[in-house]
Amino acid sequence: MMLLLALLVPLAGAIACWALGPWLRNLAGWLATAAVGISFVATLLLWGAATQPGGVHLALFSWMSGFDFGLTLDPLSLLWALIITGVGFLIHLYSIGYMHGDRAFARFFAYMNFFIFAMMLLVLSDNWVGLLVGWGLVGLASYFLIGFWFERRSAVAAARKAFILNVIGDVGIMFAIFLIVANVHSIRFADTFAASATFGAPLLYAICAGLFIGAAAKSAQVPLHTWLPDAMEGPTPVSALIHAATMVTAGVYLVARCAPLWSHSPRAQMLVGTIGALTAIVGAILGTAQWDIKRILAYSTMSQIGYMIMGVGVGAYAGGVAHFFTHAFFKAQLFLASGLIIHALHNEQDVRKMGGLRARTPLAFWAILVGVLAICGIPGFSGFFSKDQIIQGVLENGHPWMYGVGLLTAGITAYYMFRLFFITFLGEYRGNVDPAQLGMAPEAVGAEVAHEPASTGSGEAHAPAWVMNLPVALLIVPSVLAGWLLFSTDGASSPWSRFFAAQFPTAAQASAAAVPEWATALIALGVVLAGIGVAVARYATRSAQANAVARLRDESLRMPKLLVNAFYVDTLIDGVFVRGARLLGSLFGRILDPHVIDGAVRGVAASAVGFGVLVRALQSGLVRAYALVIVLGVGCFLAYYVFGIPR
Amino acid sequence: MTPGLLPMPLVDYLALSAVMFFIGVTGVIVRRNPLVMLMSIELMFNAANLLFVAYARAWLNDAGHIFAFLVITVAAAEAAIALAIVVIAFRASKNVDVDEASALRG
Amino acid sequence: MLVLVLILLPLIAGALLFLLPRDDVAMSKSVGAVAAAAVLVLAVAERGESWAWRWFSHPFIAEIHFGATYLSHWLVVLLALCTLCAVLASNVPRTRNMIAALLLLEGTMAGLFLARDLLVFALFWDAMLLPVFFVLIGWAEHPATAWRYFTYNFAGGLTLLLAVAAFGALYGSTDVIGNPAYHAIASAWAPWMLAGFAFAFLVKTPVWPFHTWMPQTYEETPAPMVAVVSAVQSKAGLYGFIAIAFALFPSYFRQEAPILIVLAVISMLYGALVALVQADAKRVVAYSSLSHLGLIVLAIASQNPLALSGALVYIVAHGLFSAALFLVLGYVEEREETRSLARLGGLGWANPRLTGVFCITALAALGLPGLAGFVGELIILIGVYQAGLVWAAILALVAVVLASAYMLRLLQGATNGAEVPDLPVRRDLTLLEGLAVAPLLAALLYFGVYPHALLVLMR
Amino acid sequence: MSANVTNADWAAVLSIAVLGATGLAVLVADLLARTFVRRYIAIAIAMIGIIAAGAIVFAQYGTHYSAFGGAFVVDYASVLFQGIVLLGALGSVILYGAIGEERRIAGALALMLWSACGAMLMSGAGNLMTIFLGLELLSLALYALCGIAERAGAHEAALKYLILSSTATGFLLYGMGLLFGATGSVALSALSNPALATNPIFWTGVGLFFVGIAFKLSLVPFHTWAPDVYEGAPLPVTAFMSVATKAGVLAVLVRVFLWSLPSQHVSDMLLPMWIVAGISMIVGNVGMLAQRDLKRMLAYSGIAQIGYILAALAGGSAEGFNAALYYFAAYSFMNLGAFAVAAMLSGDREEGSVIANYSGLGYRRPWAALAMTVFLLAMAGLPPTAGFLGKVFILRSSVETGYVWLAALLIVGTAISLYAYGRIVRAMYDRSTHPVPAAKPFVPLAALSAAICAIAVIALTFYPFSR
Amino acid sequence: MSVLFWGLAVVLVASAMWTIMASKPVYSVVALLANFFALAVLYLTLSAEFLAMIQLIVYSGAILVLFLFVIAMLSSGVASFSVGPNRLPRIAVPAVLLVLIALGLVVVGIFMPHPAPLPLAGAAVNAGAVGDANVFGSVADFGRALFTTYLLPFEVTALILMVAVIGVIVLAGEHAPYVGTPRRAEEVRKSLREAIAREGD
Repeated sequence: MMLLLALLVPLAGAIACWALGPWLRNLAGWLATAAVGISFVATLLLWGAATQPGGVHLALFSWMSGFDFGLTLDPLSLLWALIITGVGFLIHLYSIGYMHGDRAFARFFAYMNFFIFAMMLLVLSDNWVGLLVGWGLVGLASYFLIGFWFERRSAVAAARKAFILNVIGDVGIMFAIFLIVANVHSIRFADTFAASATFGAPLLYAICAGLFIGAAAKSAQVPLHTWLPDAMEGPTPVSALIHAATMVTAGVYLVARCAPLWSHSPRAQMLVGTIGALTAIVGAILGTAQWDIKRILAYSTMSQIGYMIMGVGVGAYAGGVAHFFTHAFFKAQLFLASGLIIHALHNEQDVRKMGGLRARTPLAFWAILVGVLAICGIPGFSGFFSKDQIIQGVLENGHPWMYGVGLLTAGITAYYMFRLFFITFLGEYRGNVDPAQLGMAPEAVGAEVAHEPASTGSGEAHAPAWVMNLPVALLIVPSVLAGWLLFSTDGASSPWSRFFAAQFPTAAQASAAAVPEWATALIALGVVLAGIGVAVARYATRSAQANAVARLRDESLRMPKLLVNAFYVDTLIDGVFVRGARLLGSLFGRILDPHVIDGAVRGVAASAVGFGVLVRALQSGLVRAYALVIVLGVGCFLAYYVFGIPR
Repeated sequence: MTPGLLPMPLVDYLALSAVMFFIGVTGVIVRRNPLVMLMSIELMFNAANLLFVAYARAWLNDAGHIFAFLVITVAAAEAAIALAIVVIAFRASKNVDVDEASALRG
Repeated sequence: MLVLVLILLPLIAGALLFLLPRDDVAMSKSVGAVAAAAVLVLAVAERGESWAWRWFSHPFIAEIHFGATYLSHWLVVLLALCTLCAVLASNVPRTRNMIAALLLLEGTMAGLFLARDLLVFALFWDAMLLPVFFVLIGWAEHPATAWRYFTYNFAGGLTLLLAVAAFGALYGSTDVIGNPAYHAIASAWAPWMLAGFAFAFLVKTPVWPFHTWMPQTYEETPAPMVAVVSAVQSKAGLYGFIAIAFALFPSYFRQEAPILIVLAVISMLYGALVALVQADAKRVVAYSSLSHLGLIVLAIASQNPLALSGALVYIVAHGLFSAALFLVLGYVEEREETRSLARLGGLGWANPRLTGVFCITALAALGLPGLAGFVGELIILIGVYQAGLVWAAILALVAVVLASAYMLRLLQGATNGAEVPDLPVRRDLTLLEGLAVAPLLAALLYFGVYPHALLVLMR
Repeated sequence: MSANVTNADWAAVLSIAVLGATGLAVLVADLLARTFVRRYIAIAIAMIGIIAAGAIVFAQYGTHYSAFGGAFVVDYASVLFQGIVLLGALGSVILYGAIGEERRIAGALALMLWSACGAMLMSGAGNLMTIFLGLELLSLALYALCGIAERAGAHEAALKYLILSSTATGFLLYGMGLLFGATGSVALSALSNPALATNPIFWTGVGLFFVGIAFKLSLVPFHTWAPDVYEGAPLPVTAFMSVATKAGVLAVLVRVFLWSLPSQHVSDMLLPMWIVAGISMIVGNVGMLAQRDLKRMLAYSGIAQIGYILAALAGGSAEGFNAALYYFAAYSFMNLGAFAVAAMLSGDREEGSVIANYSGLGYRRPWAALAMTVFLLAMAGLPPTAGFLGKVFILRSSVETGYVWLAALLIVGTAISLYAYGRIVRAMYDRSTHPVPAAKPFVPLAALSAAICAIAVIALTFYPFSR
Repeated sequence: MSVLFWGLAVVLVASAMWTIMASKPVYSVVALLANFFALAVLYLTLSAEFLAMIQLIVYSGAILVLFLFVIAMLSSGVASFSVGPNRLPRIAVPAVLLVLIALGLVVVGIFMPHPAPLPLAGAAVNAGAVGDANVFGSVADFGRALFTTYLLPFEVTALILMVAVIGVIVLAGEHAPYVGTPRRAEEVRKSLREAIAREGD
């Protein structure tokens, strides 16, 4: 029951906010926050039961035989549920302040709560269909939230893109479900995993591939990642909630959840690991070329998720999941802190127009610093433990090139995160500098003007500052400390691995590591420091700070086109698929349908009418002509009757 | 003449009647004067009558005679009505020509 | 007797409606709503009784025989629900006539679904064209639309008639729907009869390339009528495939199924692609129907029990969401006085309730998990896959993706974007209008979560 | 040869005698009647006579005998065809009473009744003479009736009908002569002699006979007279022609061609008939598409519908005969009904026959429009009308006897016809048309007749003959 | 005998041709008269004496007189009728061709071998002296058959003749002042008075 409560309270909150929005006014925010809080508490209360073998299971209903629905809470879903509701709670709280005065305040919280519900459904379901429902609803919620400011064309387009790419993911999962149900005749995870050993390798690979299309779309893996940067069109708390803490990690959840399948299919593992690695490095590279603070964070998210996917893909489940755990905190914190900045600068998102903000937003300064340290994997901060665990796990599972990619990515990450940090907080405030001097494209300036129509112009009193500051401050704690859960002296009996002891299949090659763990940590640290060094050299030296405007202008103008256009993936997808579909549609709808198919139909009708005109013309009104026709008929008949006699 | 036997071969009568009949048909088609058309129709009827009479003789069955008699009677009645129609149809018209009567068409 | 009442009640009510004062909208609406509600109650309460009356026994036996099977029961419930909603939502010039036409349509279609005799089926098949025809005459922008709808469908009805007559000639009785004694008929004529039936069903459904009557019809029929037509009348063809073509000629059906499968897949993709570029909101939905119905035809053609179960779910789901979509588009058109996607926009601020309803409906149409359309799609595709048609299932998935593209284009085009400032006051959804759509949405949600009732069947 | 004439012989033709006498009575009563009640007396007497004749006819139902030495036959077919003839006569008499010219009412009614006598005679004709006389009685009266209105069109119609029909009668007569020659008898029963199958005279006779029959049924290519005559003739006469003539001729066709010809070659002999039936379906329906005159359109419609009926007869099965009879009865009702509605709308210039005058009728005269809709839909074969069921029966019989190509042509023709019938329906419910000046005041008899026909057209669907 | 037959045949065909080709209708009537006379003679050779008489009396005496009467009424005696434009100009050639084809077909049918007619078995007739009873084709024989075996057709001819009479009256009677209703009678009287008044002026 508690489980159901945890699931449904956010839904109830969503419905209440949506239906009663006009009457609730500002109360809606508190109501929604409370709902998520209740959900969090309920989940927390189930901790004990969930960590028992088998976890908590609740059977709900059945569509028909084989289609049994239920909820389950085991360590994996418990972890996700806690993050979703816990981080979600903080973000809700933050939103009360951030969204204050928006025209659709209540609607925003309805969407947020709905998102929490969908995410909970996703992680709590004990079956494929339930997962898929949650999966789809999460996509829907993200669509709503990204397109929250729907009068803006770009937001609408971003929302649509996110939704459609997510549907591609849904479809991949659906494909996997056909394969599973057709072979297992049950939609439950447990039945599937129990039967997975009997699957042939091609089938298993197909299932995994289908599932991974879903995971890739949701977790913004190459080449289905293009929605994620665009998704920053949504309000900042949305970015924090969806694109940092929860939604994008659903792919990680899925792969981790399906560990029994993957572990039987090395080919699938290879696929996932490769894509994950590719995403990690692509995201990182693209992160170096962004100017929008939220887009930098978005690419960093993409890159980090690539890590996780790579980890869980190749079998380093604990590491991947651990990185999800730590990433949730520091990335949420980074986003929320950047939201503070954006809020303070009245919706300015371009880092080139920031600078010297330490004094203006001290909390943001500290929060972002901690977040950057954590994401870079500075020892002691949470990211250090989890990232190293992935890199080490990849190697242990026998993929040295991924190991290399992981390390390289760590270095690039350190570079662009510190770049962000330095440009934002060091030097002079550049808010009053002419955008052209900063190398900003004129159309981009125009677009920014229409940004975030929200909080201005509201006559009501401001919400208390603490609702925004408190979550940021609170998140600093786990950002720093969460990693320690993973730490253990003997390398195997950390609280973390005890927690997941029963969850994941043990990797067969776990012991065959060529490089010891401490060595990995050191190498990684070296790479990270190198990255930081480059960033310092470019942005943090005294001379760099002095010539900031010129430097930024140069950098903006010299940015390689390849990076500005994000490797042309978007262009390619747009050109091939979107335009292709439109072209086909136009061809069918404007030419084939009205002219060929319908033309044939109309041709038949027209020929009947033409025949009618002919009949009319033959009916000349002249008796002699009629008589002639009759004689003609007589001739025909006689010809038949005279010569038709049987002989 | 023995019973059942004709003065001439049967086919001669038939051929004669066929020729008469089709002369009548031709008249109906090629003439434009309604009266001549009606006369042509009378020719057709008479050709048929010849057929009946010849066959009646051949079969020694007086049904053919009766039939011919009926045809003559009917022809008389038909002529009466036909001529009345011709009169009313062409009384107002300047020309006595069936081609004039072609208002109904299409 | 109850089944007879189900048919006669709306017919009589529809006819009587013409006796009411022409301009008293409230009165005709309430009378119509009461009648439609009564039919709905009866349809739900109906428990498979049958009623038969010997029509004639020469030259073959025909019975005026009505009775519900599992499938037809649901179709009639769907019909009754959609009609009730359409009656409530009617807000067109000459409302009385429209409501009367709706009730007449309900009666004829109930007759079609409940018919247990092929000849009665054929009778109602043609009869159900008439109310729509008259509505098109009275309300459509171009009279040619009425023609095209009527002639095209009637041509299908004629081949159906020929097939029925052939059936009567060969088997001596047409009282065969749902009669197991007549299943699995084999004869040299069977393929031809099947072709006759199939042509009618393909046109009615419609399936590519027999669909060209549909977009225009849907575009020009007023919202309440087109809601019922697209929701239920299009199901007549599917019902026919299941209850007649498949049941009576299973072996020939199996033989010819590949053709049907190919046409269904083409319909799915073709409809989706064309929907992507339509400029008229109703045409988008029309082509989306082509796509969705193609999926059901695929399910039927695959002859997999699971796919057939899914087909029923999807039949109901499609009925619900297409009815709701057309009603909502009717509301939109009434407010904006246009259906052009180029001119629509910004409803979201002025009409939040309308937008919400529109949104749910469009989401149901694109197969959002949690709503009934998704259940149908999923189960159908599992079944299709089980039947071995992997390629068809994959292409269907492509259509699913395209569905989200064109549905979002429609939804966002109408509701999102900047508010249009210079328009007169646009009132939001009224209570009655909301009530008219609410049952459809509620049912979509219910069956999306718990479609058990629709799935227990079809063994 | 010297057969005695008995009472039974007279009883067989009693109905015809009654009808003939009624015609005389109408004339006499007209002479005696006070001027202003002429119309009512004439109609009343005619209707009473027709109903009496009908009663006598149906009293014969179930009996089967031949009278006058085989010249006249009473059986199932004769009774039903005579019934339809009387129905047509009744409907037309009513229409003439409603809109006909007052000064000619007695003459016209008498001619109509006698014409019906001819058709009834044909219905039961047992030998060639009776057929010929019946046909001539029917035709002569019709020639006069066509020209009875004081319009140039009527005169032209009468002239055309006269010339063409007489020509066709010439062919028929010549064919009869050859048949007489081949068999040596005028009795239809003599035609079934199997030895005749190889006689070229016989075949030629059959061919020419068929020309005459096809002309009267207005089958393509012998149909050319029908549209012109239907358009020109007065409306009630057209109604009568479309039903009664066809009934008589169909009876002959059934009796001669289907029941009397040598059975082993009957399908060879009748093939041309089915071919022209098929062509008629198409040409008739196509011809309707561009018409502006209702009567003319119904002429083409009649051409097509006779094609349907022949499709039922093709193959000569008993079921096919029943189907044809059913469809023909339905056709009679819907045709008479359509003419009745047209009469309701007609004033002095037969406005009801101009299709343009139907636009907006659904709003001006809703009931008339409703009835017209029923008739038109019935002609198109839409449910719930007898036209629908009739087509089912026809299709069934064609399929059963193997004439599927006829069934297919029927389907094609019906699809085409829908367009033509629907055009009028659409016009009636189209509100964007100009108002038409009101026609003559309501004519109760015509309206009653239309209502009865409409009910019959629907009731026949649910109570076909063979329950 | 054959000389008579062939002579008659020549007359028949020639007069028939003349009938349809004569430029003036009166000539057609005369030609037709010749045709009927020849036919009557041919009937006599076929022992149809009563019919021969009827042919002369009814056809020549009644029908052709009727034709002459109408010709006189519609034209001024022997002048050719005025005609309008020929709207179907070159019909003659195809028409004659068609007719010839049809004729040829019938002739082919006639000349095909077929069983010769036989006297009916038990036919109580003998073809002997002309004019006696019980002789085939005699008036008495004919009359008996007409009033017994063929009574019904005979009765029907009565009806047909009545139709002809009434039909002609109805058709032709339209210009007679017909007093239908009292009001109509008043109108007629009024118009007559006016006509008389005009005459008087």
